[in-house]
Amino acid sequence: MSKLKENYKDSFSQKFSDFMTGDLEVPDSIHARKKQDRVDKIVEADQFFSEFTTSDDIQRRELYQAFKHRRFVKHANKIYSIMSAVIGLIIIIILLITVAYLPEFGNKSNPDNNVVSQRYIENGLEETGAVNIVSGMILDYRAFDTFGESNVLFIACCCVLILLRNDDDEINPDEDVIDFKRDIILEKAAKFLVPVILVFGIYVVLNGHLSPGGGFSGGAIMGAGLILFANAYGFERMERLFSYSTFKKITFGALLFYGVAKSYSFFTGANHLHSIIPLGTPGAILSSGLILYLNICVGLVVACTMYGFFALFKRGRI
Amino acid sequence: MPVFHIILLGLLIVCAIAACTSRKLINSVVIFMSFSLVMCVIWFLLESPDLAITEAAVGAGVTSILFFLVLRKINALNAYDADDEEDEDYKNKIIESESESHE
Amino acid sequence: MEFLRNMPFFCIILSMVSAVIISIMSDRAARVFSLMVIGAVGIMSGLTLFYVIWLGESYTYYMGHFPAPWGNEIRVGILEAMTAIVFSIVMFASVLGGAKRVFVDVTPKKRNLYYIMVDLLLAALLAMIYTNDLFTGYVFIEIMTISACALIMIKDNGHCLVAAAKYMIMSLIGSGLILLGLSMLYDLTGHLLMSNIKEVIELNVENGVYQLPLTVTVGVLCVGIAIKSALFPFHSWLPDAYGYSTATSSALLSSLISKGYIFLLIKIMYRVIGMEVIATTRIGNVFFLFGVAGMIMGSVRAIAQTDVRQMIAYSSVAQIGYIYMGMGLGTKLGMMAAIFHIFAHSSAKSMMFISVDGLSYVADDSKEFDNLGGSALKNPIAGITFTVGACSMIGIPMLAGFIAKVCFADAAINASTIKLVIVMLALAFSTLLNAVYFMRAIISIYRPIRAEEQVKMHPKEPAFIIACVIFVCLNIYLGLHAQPMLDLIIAGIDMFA
Amino acid sequence: MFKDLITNLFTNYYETVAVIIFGIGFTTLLLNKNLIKKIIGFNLMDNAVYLFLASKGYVEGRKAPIVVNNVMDVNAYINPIPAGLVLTGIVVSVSVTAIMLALTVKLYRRYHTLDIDEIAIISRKGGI
Repeated sequence: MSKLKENYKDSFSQKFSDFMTGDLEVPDSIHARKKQDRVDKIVEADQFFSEFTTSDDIQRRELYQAFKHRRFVKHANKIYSIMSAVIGLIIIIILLITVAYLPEFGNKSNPDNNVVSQRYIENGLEETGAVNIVSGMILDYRAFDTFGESNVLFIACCCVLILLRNDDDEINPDEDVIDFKRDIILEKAAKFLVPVILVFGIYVVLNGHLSPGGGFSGGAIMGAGLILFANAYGFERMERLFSYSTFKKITFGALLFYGVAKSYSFFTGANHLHSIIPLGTPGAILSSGLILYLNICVGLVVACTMYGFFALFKRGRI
Repeated sequence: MPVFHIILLGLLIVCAIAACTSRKLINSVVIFMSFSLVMCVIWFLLESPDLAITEAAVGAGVTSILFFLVLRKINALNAYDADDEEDEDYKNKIIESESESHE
Repeated sequence: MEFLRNMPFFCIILSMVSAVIISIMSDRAARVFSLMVIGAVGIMSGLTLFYVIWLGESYTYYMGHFPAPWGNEIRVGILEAMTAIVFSIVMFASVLGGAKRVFVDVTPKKRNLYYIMVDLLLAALLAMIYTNDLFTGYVFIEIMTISACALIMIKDNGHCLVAAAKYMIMSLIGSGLILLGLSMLYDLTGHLLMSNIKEVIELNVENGVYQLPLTVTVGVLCVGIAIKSALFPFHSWLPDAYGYSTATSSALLSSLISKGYIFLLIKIMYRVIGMEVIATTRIGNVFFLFGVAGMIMGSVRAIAQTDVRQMIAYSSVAQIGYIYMGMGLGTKLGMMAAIFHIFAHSSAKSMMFISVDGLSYVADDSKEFDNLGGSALKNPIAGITFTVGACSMIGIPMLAGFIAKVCFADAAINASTIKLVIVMLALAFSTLLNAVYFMRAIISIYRPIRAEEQVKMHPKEPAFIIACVIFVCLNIYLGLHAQPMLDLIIAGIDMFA
Repeated sequence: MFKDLITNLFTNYYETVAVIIFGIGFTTLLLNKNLIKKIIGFNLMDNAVYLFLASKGYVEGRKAPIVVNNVMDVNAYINPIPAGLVLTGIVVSVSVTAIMLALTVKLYRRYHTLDIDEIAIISRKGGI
């Protein structure tokens, strides 16, 4: 055991965690100076972000510690943890008893294999034109849910924007530059991987009605590709391809198109009007009415949102 | 009852308990990532390839990236999360001072 | 005339699309635009109510090309349309009255995001009111939770962030339980549409199968929604969230968000599970007990507060207790009283939050009672509005709260004897407590101004005055013209079944 | 009675596991004071419900709901509804996770701790 502990500094997990924290030893003096600069600036930024000075902070922590070790509070905490563990156990037991009386797993005569799924499977291809029945279901039969879902993404992005956006651009104008270290391995890998990932994402989006996948999964893959690119080449280079205004335009356009297209479809459906959108031949790429376009919209929104989350967490702006 | 399913489900429970009880935050997050991967295989076994692709891209991909970024922001990649030693010292001090005041 | 049946759909789509459009607007344009949207939604809901009354029955509206069990659907009845009207009026006045404060509290780049949240909140409320599909309900519950969280935390100070975190954690527990209940319900019935689920449940109850899972499912769903709407033991997140966020947010949170969940719960009770099954599960008694406990405890905690907004927040806990008590009575009259109290409370509570904002403005942004002395004389309009709201909450005749309390008492007479005694005692005691803390607040804001104090008058803001006038009119209307409203509510409940 | 219960639990083994994970996640969300752990607990809880829901759609011996060779028979494919619902649910839980993480970062910047109780007490006593 002791031997293991001695070698811990050279172990893989230590290196991995060093890599994640950015504490790799840099022999080059220039690099060392750059690192010092970076640390200084980050400390500055941290000081800006922390709302009170360090002495205040210590005082408050002591206040909390004193509070925490009062006898009453200690007992209350103990009772609370025991209570919640007991509640958790009770919930597990109640639910287990319930599960025992639920319909059997994998049985085809269960209540949920009823007329609803029957029509989805038997007529889905004719009515929606989508080979992938799940896609047809979420984007045509139950499209209102999915519209709500894309709004959830939109509102989540706005929320993260509210929380993490730096309002003052002057405070740390180039945090992304200082936070960015060139890594030759990552760069080379990204050079090969990013195009492949992006093309695969686009493929998944475009084939959403024909094969597994669809707007959401494809968009997430594309977002992952963008994140990899930004990690390898830095935000400065990323901004040439994808700036905040691009982000805003794409999200706005895609969501607006989604909203208008779906409103048209809802309106004609509810008033029993004939919809002018053709379904096309099942199996072809340009088929299944609106589903392809909606998939593209969802894919764009998801890709932008995922990249936006990353950028906001990393440097406070998109 | 297919054995492979049972093994995966057992792994799922182990991952869930380990992610919740591990003392180091980074371990929790990594274990949670593996939870997502196991889920991904289970989606395939349940004949839902759509979910498998989504889970792989989102659960094991983007969510984990976000978790790591946050851990980095809060400098928790090396630190233990629960009560640290400082805390213990402080507690002893408080107890001492209390007993003094009683005397 | 036939065209009017599209109105609910237009309301929902308009508020959702407008949220997207606001994202590229400047802050002033966003404010005007979102006010216009809320106003339009109010007018369209009025037309919907007119159409439903003309039609004499409820109708369903396809969201897509496919009929009932296959596609999504919304359902429009009298109660839905009425709720939409009241909610949009309250929302309009809250956004109008607190606009100045939003301008102060929110940094310039985030102001239009605030109005995105308001619009999406409206969309989620409308969709939850009108929906006929449980899963749609879940998706919009999530939108509502997220937008509520954003409304709390947009004011960038520590209290709000902590309140938002607490709110989010409680809400996550709630939505987890709701999702679990929903999937168990899907498992038992194979449907997601409310009316179809009810049919299958009735069949199951007749055949005596799946009794235990059904009871557990109802319990899980109800507990999930109760957590989200801050029923008494789950209210820990509420005082901070209501007490520290910006005035409009507090008004919207207290008057609309918790009420939206309660409305969905009523809908689930009537249209998904069915009142007969609810009666056999005895979940009503649980609601009744926790509601009564909330009434008393909320008022007691409110008396102990020195901060006026915290006091109003704890009073909200008590008022939510009233609503659950009415639902727990298990009779139609009890439900009617609960629904009327939803309207009365949402019109009075948002009014108080907005007017307290005007009062604390003249007291140098302090919310302590000691510093608020004389503020009603410096800002008479806010003072009058606050007084009307407080009187309504206490139950002074001619105001909405009085009618609600009379309805509760009336409903209790028709219930069992034990419940009658409990309701009467709880109502009397709670009214007494209400009177104590609201009277203290009113007396302290009307304390004469001392000579040495410098007088900081409130500037004349047309928006604030209009909002106050709308609120006062709504309250007095609900108080004086209650009988037609009650008749409509009864008709609406009949349409539910 | 008890034996029946156990047998049924083994028949519904997917649901059993899902419910146990739900309980673990629920307890973590309630019990653990660390915000990151709470987020992980919430994710476990949601994933458990998705597992529950998806296992409901599964039918022994049927294939994934993608039409192959124009076979449109009910007995060929599993129930597509749970898959669609879970897909929607995953999006929701990712969004909520991102928001909670952002909130965590923000709270950490202000209070330099992840313990929600500590944060609450500092904010109440310290007046920030």
